[in-house]
Amino acid sequence: MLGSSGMLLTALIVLWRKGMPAYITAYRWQSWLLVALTATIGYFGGDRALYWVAGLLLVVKGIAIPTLLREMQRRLGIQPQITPYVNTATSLLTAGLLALFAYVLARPWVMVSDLPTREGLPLAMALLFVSLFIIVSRRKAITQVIGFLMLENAIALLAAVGTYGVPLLVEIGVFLDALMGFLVMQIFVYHIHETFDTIDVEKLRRLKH
Amino acid sequence: MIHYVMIFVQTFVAVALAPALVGFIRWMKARLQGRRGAAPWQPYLELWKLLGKEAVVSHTASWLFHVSPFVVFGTSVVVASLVPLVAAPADPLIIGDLFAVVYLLLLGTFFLALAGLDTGSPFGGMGASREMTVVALTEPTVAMSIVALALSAGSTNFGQIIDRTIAEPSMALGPGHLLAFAALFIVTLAETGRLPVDNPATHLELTMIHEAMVLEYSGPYLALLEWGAALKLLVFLALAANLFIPWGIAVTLSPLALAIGLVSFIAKLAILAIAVAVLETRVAKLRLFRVPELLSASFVLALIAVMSTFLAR
Amino acid sequence: MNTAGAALVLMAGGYAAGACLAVLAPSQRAARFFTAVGATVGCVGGLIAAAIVLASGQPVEASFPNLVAAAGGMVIGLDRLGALFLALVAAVGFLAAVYGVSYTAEYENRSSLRLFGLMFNGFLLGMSLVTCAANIFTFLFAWELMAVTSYFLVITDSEDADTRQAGLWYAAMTHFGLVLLLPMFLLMAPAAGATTFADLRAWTPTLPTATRDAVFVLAFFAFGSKAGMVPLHVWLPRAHPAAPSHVSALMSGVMIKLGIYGLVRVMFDLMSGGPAWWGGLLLAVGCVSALLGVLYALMEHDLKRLLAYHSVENIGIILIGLGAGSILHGAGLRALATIGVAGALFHTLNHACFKGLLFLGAGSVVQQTHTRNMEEMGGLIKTMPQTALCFLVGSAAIAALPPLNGFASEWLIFQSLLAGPYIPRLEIAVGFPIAVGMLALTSGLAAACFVKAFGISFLAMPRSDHAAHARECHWSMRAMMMVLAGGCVVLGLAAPIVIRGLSRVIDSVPLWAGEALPPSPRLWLMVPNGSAQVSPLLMAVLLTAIGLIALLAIQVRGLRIRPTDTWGCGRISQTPRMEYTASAFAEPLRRVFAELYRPTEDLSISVHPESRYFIQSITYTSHVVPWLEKAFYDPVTRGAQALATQVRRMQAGSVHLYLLYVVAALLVALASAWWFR
Amino acid sequence: MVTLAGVLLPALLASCLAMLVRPYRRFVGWISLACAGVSFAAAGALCAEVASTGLVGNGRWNTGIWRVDALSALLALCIAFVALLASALAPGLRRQDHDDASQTRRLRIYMNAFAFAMLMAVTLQNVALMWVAIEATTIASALAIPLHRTKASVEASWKYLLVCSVGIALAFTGTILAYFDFVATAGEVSGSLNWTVLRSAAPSLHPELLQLAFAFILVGYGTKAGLAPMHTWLPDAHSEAPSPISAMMSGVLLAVATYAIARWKAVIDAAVDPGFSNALLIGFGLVSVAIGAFSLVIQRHYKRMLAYSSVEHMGLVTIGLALGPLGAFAAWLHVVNHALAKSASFLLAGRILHRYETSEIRGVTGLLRVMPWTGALFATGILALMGLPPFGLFVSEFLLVQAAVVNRKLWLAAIVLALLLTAFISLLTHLNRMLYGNAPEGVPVGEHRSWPVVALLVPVVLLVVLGVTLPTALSALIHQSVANLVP
Repeated sequence: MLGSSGMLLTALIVLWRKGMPAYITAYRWQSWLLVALTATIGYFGGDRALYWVAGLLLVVKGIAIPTLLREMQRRLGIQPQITPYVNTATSLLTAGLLALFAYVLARPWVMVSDLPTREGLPLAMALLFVSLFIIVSRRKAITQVIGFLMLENAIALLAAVGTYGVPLLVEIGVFLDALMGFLVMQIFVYHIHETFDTIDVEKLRRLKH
Repeated sequence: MIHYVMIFVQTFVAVALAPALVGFIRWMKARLQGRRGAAPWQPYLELWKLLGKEAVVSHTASWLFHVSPFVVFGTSVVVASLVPLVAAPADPLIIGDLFAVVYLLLLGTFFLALAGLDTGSPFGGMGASREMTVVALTEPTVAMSIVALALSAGSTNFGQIIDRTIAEPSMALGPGHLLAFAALFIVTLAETGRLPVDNPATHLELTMIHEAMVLEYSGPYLALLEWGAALKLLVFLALAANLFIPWGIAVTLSPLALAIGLVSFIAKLAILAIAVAVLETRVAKLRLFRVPELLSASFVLALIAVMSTFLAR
Repeated sequence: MNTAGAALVLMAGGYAAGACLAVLAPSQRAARFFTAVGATVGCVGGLIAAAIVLASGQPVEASFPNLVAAAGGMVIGLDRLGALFLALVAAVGFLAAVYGVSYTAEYENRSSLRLFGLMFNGFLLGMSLVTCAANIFTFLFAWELMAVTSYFLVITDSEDADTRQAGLWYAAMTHFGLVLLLPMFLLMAPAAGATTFADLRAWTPTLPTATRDAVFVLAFFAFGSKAGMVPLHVWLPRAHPAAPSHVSALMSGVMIKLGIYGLVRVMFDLMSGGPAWWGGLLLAVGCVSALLGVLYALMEHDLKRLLAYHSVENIGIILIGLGAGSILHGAGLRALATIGVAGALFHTLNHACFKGLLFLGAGSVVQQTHTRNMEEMGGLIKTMPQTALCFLVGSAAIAALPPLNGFASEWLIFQSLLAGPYIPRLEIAVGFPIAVGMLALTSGLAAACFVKAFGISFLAMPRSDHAAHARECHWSMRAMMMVLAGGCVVLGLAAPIVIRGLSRVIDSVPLWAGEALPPSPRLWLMVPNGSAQVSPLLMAVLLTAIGLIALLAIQVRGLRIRPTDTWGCGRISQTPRMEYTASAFAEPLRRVFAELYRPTEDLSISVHPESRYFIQSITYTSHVVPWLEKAFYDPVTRGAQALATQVRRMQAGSVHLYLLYVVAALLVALASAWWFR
Repeated sequence: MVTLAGVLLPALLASCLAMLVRPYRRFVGWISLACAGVSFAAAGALCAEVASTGLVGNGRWNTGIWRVDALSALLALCIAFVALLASALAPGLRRQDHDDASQTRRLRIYMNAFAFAMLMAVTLQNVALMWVAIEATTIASALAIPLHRTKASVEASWKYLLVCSVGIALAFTGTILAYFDFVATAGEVSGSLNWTVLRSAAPSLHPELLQLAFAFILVGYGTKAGLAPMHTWLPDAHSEAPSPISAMMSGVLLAVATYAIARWKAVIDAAVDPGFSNALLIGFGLVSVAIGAFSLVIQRHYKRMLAYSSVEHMGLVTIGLALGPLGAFAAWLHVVNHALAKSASFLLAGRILHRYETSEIRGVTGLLRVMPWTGALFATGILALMGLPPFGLFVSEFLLVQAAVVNRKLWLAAIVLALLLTAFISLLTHLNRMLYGNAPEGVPVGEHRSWPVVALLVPVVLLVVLGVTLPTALSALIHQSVANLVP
């Protein structure tokens, strides 16, 4: 419960702050929270598999990806500030609305489930929507990547609090995919930087109609 | 069998009478205009003279130019043989009905117009174009008056129409009948190239229609064409006369009836001829592009005729 | 496997062989011959099959359930009605194929005759299959096969941009037809499994009225678009001139008739007739098509476009006959109804005959003069006498002049229209006299139009060097034209016999069963109630007799002929520029119907600089505005364009926008899930 | 099981081989071609096996990882075929196509990986793993797009990657939700993510929750299937990718995503009144057909034209899925036909692009004169895509309309037909522009009968066969798969 709200908070931070490092920090915190959450759920739920999952999360999302992000940022160098489509105040407001929507949407599930963690569901949903919002509203490629990573976190959170985690096999597959996806995205961010020497995705408008 | 003999005879009579009819109209007009005028049998002399002359034919003309006069004459004669003139036998299998008449005449006009174009003279083309325009625009009127007649008689066969009209005199005086008659009369003037549509007495006017087409013809060909035209006029007048005022026509083949039929036929023709002559002296020729208005007027007449017969049923 | 079946197999085999051989032909020249060989064999097969069925009345039936089983399999069933049209396809197909051998010679260096051969045989196969199809899928398959192949035939001369445009119009209209046909047929089907015509026939009576009406309207417009009735006629005046002439002959002579076939099949056979307004619609649209068709034809100086517009006119006349027939039938006047339908079917045959003839004739002329513009022809009657004679016969026939075939069929249609007054319901009955008037006007105008067509292009002096150097076309082409010309005459003189045959065909349709015409005397066409009769044969005999008599009479006094120049107000020499032109010929009628044509005129006179009394040049141009087409088609195309531009905006190139679409779609889906519970 | 391995492994092997051998050698290409052949043959065998036994898989019917029923086999066959065609026509086989080796190598790696991922996606029975496989297809194909690193290709690949990843993530959310529902009611069960288990358990699940889940899944996989308005990545990716890749993407990838939707639909329908899923499918389908058709009207690039026509056809398939058994039959038949026609067209478009060096329709004139064979085949492909006989798509579209009419959805039939008419006219217009006229200067005229042409003749011939005969074996297979989906 606390953990999931914390994760939502980190997402809001991203909306609030502007600098790239802040984003990355926020993401790292979010991932660690996720790890902690999974572990605790594993502890209370007495599900050994979740420890493994938590470990994987720690390795992949808590350590590997943030490091890579830092690396990426270092290589791209200092990017000019790009004001997003929606300014901070409105973004936060929208986020609030999305959270509200998430609550409305998730009510029936809360009814359905009898797990102690079910209160986390709406928050996970909210996180999902907020990260979608981040992807849509932020203009830098790298920011979009972070948004996407948060989206994945949100799904992982959903899985954790909703179902005490999906089967291990699936988790592994998902992790691999996540990692691969991230790596590919990273490559493409480099591509964009090389070919367009900017990472402002709005410059990518030659393909139309 | 006797029927066919009779038809043959009356056709012969018609062919013989036709020039006289034209001559009579000319004579009448002259009189009305205060001239002495040529004798009514003048056309016979002209035809005889023409038949004797050599035909002058243009280099550019093709075989069609030579064929057309025969087609025109032939159609007129065939039509004459279809139309009841002196006698209207009821039962036999006649060769054609009213539609056949209309389309046979169209056939004649078709070839005449082609002949007009054949020599490549601008006059011929002019005449052909105008003639076809007028004919095309008269078709619906003719068809409509046919409908009007067929409505009352329930048939397009002359015999039945005439029988029916004789049987019910009241019908002949009905509005439908009279209007149809008027319409058909206008059509007659248009089809046979009389005033106010065309002036049969002129050559080399830019307003002419029929004469422009036959301008290149001479000699025997011209004779055939003239004769055919005269026959056409006679047939139309006969139609107007016998279909709308059938009394006097012979329904049986007794000599007396035939005699009466002949006399009454000539009388009717004379009356109509006088009417035409009077009209031609009274009215001036219409501008070519006013003609469609006249024809549409006649069409409206026919339409009203049909409708009134409808509602009168 | 009976004889007729074998003949059908021969037909299909012939076409298939022709297609394959043409594709594999070693040279273009060989391709030309292979095309014709396959086509002729196929046509012979088709003729045999049709003849057997027409004679015996025993339908040929075969089904191949394993071909495309999911869609109901292929089912073949050839009854008398179908056989009539199959005979049409095969006969005209045969002549066109033979004609094509030497006609396509000039295409050898321009376009691939291998492709042409493939498409030509495919076209014939498609048309023949349409008449044999006995379930929905087979019919549509054949129908589309016909459409696709004919599209490629139309754009044979594909280097010309106008031709491609014409092909596009054609394809669009014909596909529009299919779009209507598909639901039309499926509405009649009782279940997904039962799609044979027999099932449909059994099921349609149980349909609710609304559905029946829907089916009729769909069928009317679908088949109408193929038949080329106003306002769906736009493709004819474009496609027919563009196509090679023997293809135009096939399309105009046969293919558009298959639209009539479909209409008859669905309306009278499958749906077994309907309320009076169905016939009324046919009658009204028929009248409009006939009149507009001929009126637009009058303004055309492109010989083949003129003929194309006349196809519209004749389709109109056929529709009038069908409409009158169905109304009268509904009113219980079954004998008279049969007259109307017989007239319509007879006119279908006749039109195939003389329109095929005219297109072949036009083809020979175009091949010789290398132009379709009548203003540049003239004098051809001297250089191509036989072609001219054939064309003249065709012109007279299409102008419904006795004693040729056009007259006979129009006479029958007139008679059925004259039966209008017997209809008890006045509001329907009044329509008939008006139809009579319009039909009469149509035939009058048609006569005028063909005086123009024949007179300007064949008579007087050549109007261009091409025309002056024209030579008579190849004998094979002439022979085919002769055959068709003979057909026009024979069909006209033997009309009573033909009608007797047609009445058997009509009798084979359940709706009209037991309504065969009473046997009339051999030489006469008669209305059953004996109210009118006509005998084309006797007319012809009389006409010739009198003509000969007159000739003899003149010969008695000796007919001497002196050739001179044309007399022209003392002009020294006569030049073609003094001849009456086609536009001048049509001028009076253009004035009369100015309301319809909305002609745009442009007269520019340049005078001599010294004195304005000396004219240097006068150029006069006039165009007829097809406002009808504009009114119907411009809004549609403009609307589509506008929509398209709107849709293009969606793909703006911004990835954020795209993601926004995804999110929006998600929200919509969620909302719908919400709303659905 | 062996045959299944025969289907899956070769692609994997080929991919690894291409990865190991550097720089690229031509034998790699030939070996991967052979592998594709093997896997195609195996897929055929698989179809036969399924047709006879009804089911192929490991473990018990609902616990194993792999489970191949008629539908999977059908799609596997399509995928294998298109992959075979693609690898036969991809660069790297002949001496004369001298692209640089590294590009060819990368292409070969990604292509085979792509094929492998798709084959996995249709043969796995665990919905989550299926998701993993489909995500893998995104990665593999996205990597393959910017082979020649032009701005356009990079842009296209970025858009493709981002949009599809987001979409697919949504699909996973839906999966999780459904699983959550399942766990909440039935508790932890082995193989509980197998769609067979889900479907059998579905009636006891909560409809509201499943509806929401389906909303996520439809939008998610719909993004991958190119349903409007999530289709936006499709024209970019398809037009920029190397032709073999676009052929595979347009021919089968979209179908694989549709497959996922169909599987889930079967689950949802067991719990919720089918009206719900049908309504959603018809909605998205109609929008796709409409947008596809109208995007064709004013179109400047022929590869984008083909891409939009894919959107349109996927819309048709989606609509078909919502129209009961007959509709489903039509839909899967349409998938098969479309796979053939579209892959062939894309590969031909690749040849045209190679010759004319422009992707603009305006730039391509006199195609029939410049490349008679390619031009003729291309025209045939487009005609097939227009749904004209004697090609297969005519049959499937006929059946589709029939399904709509049988389901008393006349309005649907009317709209679809009108849109098809629009698409027909615009496609024909563009085709006319390309085929005729004079060749632009600088473009060499003439083409010899090379074996790629022969290879491309195969799908065209198959299309005609499907259109004229529709072999009973195939229709039986499709009937079976429809029966599996619609219990």
